[in-house]
Amino acid sequence: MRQLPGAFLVFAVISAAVVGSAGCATNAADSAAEAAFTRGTKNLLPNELFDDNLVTAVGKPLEEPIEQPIVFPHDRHVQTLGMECQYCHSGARKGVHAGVPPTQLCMGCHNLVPTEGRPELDKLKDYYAKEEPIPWVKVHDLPDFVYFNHKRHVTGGVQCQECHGQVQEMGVAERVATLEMGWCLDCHAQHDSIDENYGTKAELRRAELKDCYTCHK
Amino acid sequence: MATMNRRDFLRNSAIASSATAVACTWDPKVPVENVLPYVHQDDDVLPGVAQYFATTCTACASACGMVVRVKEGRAIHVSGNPDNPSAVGLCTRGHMVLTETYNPDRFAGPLKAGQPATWDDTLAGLQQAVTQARTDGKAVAWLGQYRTGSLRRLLDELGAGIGLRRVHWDALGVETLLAASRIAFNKDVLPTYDLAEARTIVSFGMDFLSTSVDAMHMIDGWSKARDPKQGAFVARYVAFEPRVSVTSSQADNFLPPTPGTEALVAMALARIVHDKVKYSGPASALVSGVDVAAAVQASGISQEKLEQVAGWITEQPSVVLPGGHANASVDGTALAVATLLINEYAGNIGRSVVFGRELDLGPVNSYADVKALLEDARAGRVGVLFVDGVNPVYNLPIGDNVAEALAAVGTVAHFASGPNDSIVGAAIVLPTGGGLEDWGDAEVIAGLHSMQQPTMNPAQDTRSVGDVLLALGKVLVPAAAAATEVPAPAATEAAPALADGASPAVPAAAPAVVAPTRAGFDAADFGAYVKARWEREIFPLSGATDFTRFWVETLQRGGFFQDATKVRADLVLTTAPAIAGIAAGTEPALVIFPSPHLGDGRHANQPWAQELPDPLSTYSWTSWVEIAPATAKKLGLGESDKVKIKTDAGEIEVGYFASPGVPENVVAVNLGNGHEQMGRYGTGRGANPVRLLVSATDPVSGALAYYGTRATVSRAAGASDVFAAVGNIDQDGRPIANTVTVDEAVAKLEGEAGSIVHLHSIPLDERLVSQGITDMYPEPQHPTYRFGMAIDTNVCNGCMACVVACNLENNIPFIGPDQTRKSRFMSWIRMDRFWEGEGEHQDVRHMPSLCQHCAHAPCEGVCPVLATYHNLDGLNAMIYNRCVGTRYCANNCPYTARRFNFHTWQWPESMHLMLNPDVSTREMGVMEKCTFCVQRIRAAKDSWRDVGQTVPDQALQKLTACASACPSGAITFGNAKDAESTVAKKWESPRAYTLLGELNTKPGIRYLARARFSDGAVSDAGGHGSAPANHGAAPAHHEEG
Amino acid sequence: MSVSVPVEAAATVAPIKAVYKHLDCLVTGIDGLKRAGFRDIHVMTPFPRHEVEELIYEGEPSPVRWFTLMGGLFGATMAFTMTALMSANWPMIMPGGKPLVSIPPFIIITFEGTILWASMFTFAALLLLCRLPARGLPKEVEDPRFSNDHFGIVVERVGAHNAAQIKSILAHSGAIEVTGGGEDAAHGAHHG
Amino acid sequence: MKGPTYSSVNRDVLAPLFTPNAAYMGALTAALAALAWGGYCWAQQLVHGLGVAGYRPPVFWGVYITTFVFWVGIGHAGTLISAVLFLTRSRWRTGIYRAAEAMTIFAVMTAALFPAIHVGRAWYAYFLFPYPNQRQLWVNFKSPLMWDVFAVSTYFTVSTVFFFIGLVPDMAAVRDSTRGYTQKLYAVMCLGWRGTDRQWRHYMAAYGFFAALATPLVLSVHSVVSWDFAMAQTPGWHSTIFPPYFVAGAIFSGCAMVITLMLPLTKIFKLEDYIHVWHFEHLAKLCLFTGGILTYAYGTEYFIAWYSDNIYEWGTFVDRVVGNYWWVFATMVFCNCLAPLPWYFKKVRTSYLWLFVISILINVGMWFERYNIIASSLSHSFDPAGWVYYVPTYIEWGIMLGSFGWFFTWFLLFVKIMPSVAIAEVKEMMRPPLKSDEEVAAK
Repeated sequence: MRQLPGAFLVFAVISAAVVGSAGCATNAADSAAEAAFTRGTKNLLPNELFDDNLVTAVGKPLEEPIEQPIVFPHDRHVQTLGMECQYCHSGARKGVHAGVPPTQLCMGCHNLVPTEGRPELDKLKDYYAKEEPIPWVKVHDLPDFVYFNHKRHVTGGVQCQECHGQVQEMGVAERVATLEMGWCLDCHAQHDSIDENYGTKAELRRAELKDCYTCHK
Repeated sequence: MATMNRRDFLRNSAIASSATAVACTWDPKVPVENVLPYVHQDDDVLPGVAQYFATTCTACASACGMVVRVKEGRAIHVSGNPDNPSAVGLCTRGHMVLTETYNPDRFAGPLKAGQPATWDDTLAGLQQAVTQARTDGKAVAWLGQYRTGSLRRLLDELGAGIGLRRVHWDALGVETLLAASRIAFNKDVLPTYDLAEARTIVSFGMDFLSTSVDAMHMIDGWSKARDPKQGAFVARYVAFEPRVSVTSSQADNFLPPTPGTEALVAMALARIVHDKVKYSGPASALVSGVDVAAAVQASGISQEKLEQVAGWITEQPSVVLPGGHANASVDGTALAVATLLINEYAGNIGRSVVFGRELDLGPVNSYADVKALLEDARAGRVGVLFVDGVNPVYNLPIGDNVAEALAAVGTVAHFASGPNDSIVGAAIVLPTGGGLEDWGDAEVIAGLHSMQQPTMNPAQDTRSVGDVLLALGKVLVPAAAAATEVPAPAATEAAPALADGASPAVPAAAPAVVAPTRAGFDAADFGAYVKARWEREIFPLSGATDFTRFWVETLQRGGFFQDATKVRADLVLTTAPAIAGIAAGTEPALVIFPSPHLGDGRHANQPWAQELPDPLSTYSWTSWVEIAPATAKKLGLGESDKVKIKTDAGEIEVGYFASPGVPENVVAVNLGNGHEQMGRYGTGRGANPVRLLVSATDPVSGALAYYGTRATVSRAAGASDVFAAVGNIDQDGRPIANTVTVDEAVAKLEGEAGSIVHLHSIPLDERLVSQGITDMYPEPQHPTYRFGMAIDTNVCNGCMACVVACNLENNIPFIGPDQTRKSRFMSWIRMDRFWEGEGEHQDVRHMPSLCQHCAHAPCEGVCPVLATYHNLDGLNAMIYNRCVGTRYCANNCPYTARRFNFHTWQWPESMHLMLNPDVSTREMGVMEKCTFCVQRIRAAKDSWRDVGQTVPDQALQKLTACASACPSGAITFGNAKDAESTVAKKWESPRAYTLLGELNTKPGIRYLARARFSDGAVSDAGGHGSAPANHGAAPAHHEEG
Repeated sequence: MSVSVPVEAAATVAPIKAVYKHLDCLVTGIDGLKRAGFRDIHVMTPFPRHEVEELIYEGEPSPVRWFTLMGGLFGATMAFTMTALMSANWPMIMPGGKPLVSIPPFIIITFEGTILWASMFTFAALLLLCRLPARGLPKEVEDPRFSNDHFGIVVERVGAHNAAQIKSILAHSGAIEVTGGGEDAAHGAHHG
Repeated sequence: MKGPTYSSVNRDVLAPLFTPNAAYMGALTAALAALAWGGYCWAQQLVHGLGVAGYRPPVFWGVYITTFVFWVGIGHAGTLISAVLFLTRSRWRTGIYRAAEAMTIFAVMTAALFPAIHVGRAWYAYFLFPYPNQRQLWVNFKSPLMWDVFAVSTYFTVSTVFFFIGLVPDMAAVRDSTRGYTQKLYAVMCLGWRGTDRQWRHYMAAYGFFAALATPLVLSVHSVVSWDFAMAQTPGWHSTIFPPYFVAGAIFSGCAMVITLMLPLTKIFKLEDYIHVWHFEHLAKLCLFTGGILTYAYGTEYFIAWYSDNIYEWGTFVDRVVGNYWWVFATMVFCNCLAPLPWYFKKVRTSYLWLFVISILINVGMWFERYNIIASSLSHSFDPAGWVYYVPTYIEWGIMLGSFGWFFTWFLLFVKIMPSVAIAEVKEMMRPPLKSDEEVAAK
């Protein structure tokens, strides 16, 4: 008599399953006309549920090296040829984006460089001949809600390497920093250039740099 | 930028769209985002940095100056061109040029009978059809909008070459005004009205703050005339028109004559003015026969009132305006002539009614001409018909059987960028690039040569009208024929071919047309044609020596603008046109009024034009009828009831708005909706009021009478689809939109201390004040900037240009009619409309209500996650991706300025390209609100930091999208911490007040109260039972200096 | 709390268990044992009786209160420190011009922290002091009647030489059943 | 022997456990069905966004917050009965406190769902907790919602532990009357409770402290909930009277809910020997008292709104009576102010039927009170341009129904798994069996 009947438990489990499955079934609550304006696309198992917030409390692991359409050797261009970063990434000092050079700029030199035994150069010339942009894969991809201005950092005296690592020693560029908010804040809270550039107003500048609107758009 | 091809455009788009991926969230597990470089990068292109192009707006015939902001090859914003004297800001319809470009229903290429075709085939077919028509002796006709500048010239040339029968017609056209100008001055151009000069503005219906031609220019004058600071006076505005329109809602005295008696009233007024000033000029005899008593009797406007108005007209500099509703009756021209007479008697001609900046809209034909053309078409006498940007099926009365007439034409070719009601059957579509992609120019206002340049590469396979005409001309116009000098006056050349009865009474003035040359057709494309014409005709006017330099400067400034002097024209009038009076009847007279956003209906497929609430009814996405509240009561109408309007021509069923500004003998329906075929946003919404017209015309000008058809109103079955964006008709006695009397405003000039706004304020404890304590907590410190805004409600007429500019700048989604009906507007600016008065003193108060950026913001304290906070620059910041969506902030905002994303709103695929990459798009569940365009602030600070300076006032005044769009300059932005800034000075204006100041939220926006004449002013702004001792004794705010 | 009574180092027998039906008999039994110096006892009741507590602990209050106090103090300190430090961690202009560390709202958090931690400490004290989950109890205390309608006494660590005396005290106090205490007493149940 | 004995207490109280009959299964099925529908509606909302609810800006809060406050309020009576009446040594508490306390726990569990349901991005609801993160971000301790987070979670934790402590001796009793794995299960749950002198000694001390801690807690929780409104400056919310008014209302609705729940429970499980009409009478009196406070508070609100001469405040209060929400106001006044008045008559408050009917009316009325505060204030705020009429959609009603399903599922499971009357405390109240009594009786 004093036993939980098995049927009772089974019933409870089944009912719970019904709750769950009924909840997963979707049925557009909006009229079809409304759906043109409202978009019901929230996946019930969104990545947001496993968003970086909790994970990155201990630091998100950096992803594996990225495969680029052309294996571009940064080290050779910088170390062997002695090129400056901003020869190609010329927007870094002038604008928001550092920019990837137009193929035309590559061809400025590579017109003269023989392609024999250099399959990557063939690809480059191929893209140029076809008038197609080279589909570089973003290595440093900030979220769309972040405003990052290269100009302010570069003209303020932040070295490229502080964020991008020793690119001059890399072949294909790799990401070395997490690019997380906390990582950004480390410098925004204290960076030598703040004192150097702002002197007596450094304290104010530090406060400004911690203003959410400095980076969030 | 002209050298970029279509592929470049797509490439650019790809860069930008990757930066604009739609979500607030970042999923680190999706790493593959490409960064696509240019293959060839122009020197002036820097990804991430905006470019600006000065060009010309093509949304209506006014051709105002416009600046287009382009980022990564995509036009993303438009605003007024400050270098172009034609306008200060840009109206709502002007902003639709942008959505038109990215409209998902835009034609991707030429169509024939709905099937895609190639340009080569299409043009070859057209050339053949034209040749065939001419061989068969049929007309090659052109039915199109008003065209000026190079296109007008090209049409002249082509017309001369192939015998084109042209009819230039605009549904909101100026036929009556032009007819009056021809009769009165023997001039084929329109005078301009300089409102800034006037201290009394009397309008017989002109929609000069909204839809009339040159409205932007007149708004500028209006705002000067209304600003007490400008000349220590406020101009009085008297409106004689059948209903309160967006414009006449600003009237100090609203005097609706009995429908059909407007011209009588005008003549009576002319007579009184004539007598008052003891006019003795040659035009004196014209009013000798006017019976004032009869006019008083017929119109229901008392003689005393007329005398009073005449007094205002004569005692001070004044201006009397014709146009709009009242003018669109069978007496349109008579009324327009009468207003010119008043102006003459009052001495306004040459002072406030002037030539020298006259309006020349190119060849202007009347509705009667259109009818005649259609008559010929129906009779099979038209072989080819080009339709250029007009929609005759929609805009012409049903009795005209337009569709049938079009079907009888051998080949109909439409120049259009998107679908409209007239593109039916086997019609050919020649898709145009619209205002942002095509070359062109315009010279609507004399001396203002406005340049239209491509701001981006064509997103679709389109060609400009000019390019098509050039292509046709190259083949069709024989070199020898065109090479001979053909002095073909454009406006009249079609006239001999017209059926009898069209425009008989209009004496045709011979326009000065430079003879065409064959060389025009040799131009490589229309851009080259334009450039060649400028070099030939406009460059010599500049007095410059280097054309290349002149050309570059022209492109930079958006045109070449000559100075002008006011020119007086003498009245040549001998007899005034007869006044017929509209059909008598006991039923109310129907008024069809243009929507300020949809215009004549051409913008109906622009989602923003649909979604912007009407400034008066605050309805959107549909049509409605405005009836008097008494009529609604009489019919026993419930809030969601439908109304049936029936005339001899037809009937429609729409929702209603019980407008206090509509007399019982008038019903008014908005034009613009009720399309049968207008793309996804425009089709099947509301009803087409033109269907109610019996195609009556003004016999003098041949204009269609939009006003005067007798209509019966009854209750219809079913629920209406109207929804008011503003919850209450008035402000329920609350001091939200406040007024001061003109006497007070003029007596206390700007800069003098003390407020003249009567507000309830709680007196502070003297003991605390003496210790310097006025607040429990101190005002936050703003070390560098305190961004603030001043909004002068005195010149705000609720046109909503600020709203749409904000929407486009800040990626605010449109939400569609269903969500609109749930009040879920996303626009950060809500245009409050409080209808405080009735009868003669309507007192409609418009007030843009947006985030007030309070220093003591109620929203900030209650956010549990600090997603909103006050920043060092005085901005009330909102960080979207921190927001959980508790909505507490929105509940606690006394200004209800916060908007919530109830869904992840959707832009159609092509409209993604319109999004501003500097602003996040927001996903469902996130709160948002006005940021004072923080992205623009950020960019300005960034630029000025490069030179080590703070942003100067000059760069801030019009920084925000709303401020830069406002045509009347009502919105001023700036750094209020800088005492020398414009905004700081406006903050100290005697008319300044903070909204709900007694809550001590210390807003970053101050409103400048409206000045009203004391004969119509509400005695107490607040209507609050507070002790009079508090009134005016202390301002409601105790902020820092 | 069981008080350790000096018991001769002699061999102990199994604990003695007495079952009562009447409360007054139980009290008599406890009193008898106490007078005889046998204080290593467990008294089982289905519900709390103050008589029993009074007899055994002579009014000495339970030390739970110190735990509660400590918990409260800990909670208050922790909650206030937490709120203050977390607020000060990112200085920003606070809404309405209130100070960064603003006492009135923080008092609410502090109050909740106080209650929370005082409760948690009290609960911990309960488990700790009652030695729950149960440890160190003789098997004899396990009797379903004790949670129903009977009372019981279990005398632990009974020296073989005392068993008879204890059983006698219990039996005479009115126990309905006395068991345990070794072989010699195996059948000493006294029914009364 | 007359009246219940110790063993009959065990027998009667434990009798309903474990063996479900058809009626019980039917009730559970109904509760689970309601829960399933609520889950479905919530899933709709998660997928499509909050737009599926009837929100009509500026009414940004509606049925969810109303129901949240309703459930938090329901919870209060349980704590009041178990803690406050324990401290005041009210004898009538013993029979009903267990079920009332269970009601508290489940009501708070139900209420705690609603913040997650109502936020726009439920998947980020964990932002509301101050957890260490790489972003160096913390929460805003000045926000009333943050106080809510702390108050409700503290309340839930403390109530649950309090409930559990009370259950320990009784679960030992269940253990002692079962066999097999059930017995083992309860042996674990009761932590090996044996009712020794040492255990009872610390138990009683701890229990007393819990009661003493829960009492201010219960007052604070609903005060904090009331501050969600009172701290805002929306007219109709911004009022210092809210904390006492809300606490009184919470006890009012909670006591009514106890009556609503316990009456059928008593009848169905034949617990009349332990839960008398006398208990219900006391509850009814408590309702009358708190209902009186509530009525007074309503009056005060109106008086202050009028006396303050604040047009916004007064406008909102007038709108409540004559505006779109007049029917909500009328329901509220009828159910909360008028409906309980018949309880002044002993005949009514001792009638099971009338007790039940009026208690349900009070529950309805108290839900509408919160709805009245939230919806009517927001829909008639400062700026007349933002005056709207908010009507909930089926999604909101569905989720509200689901909340009842959730609550009753737990409650029904509770009555089958745990003794719904406190065995030990009922026995405590009984005269203990004494030999001397029997001897006297024998004479």
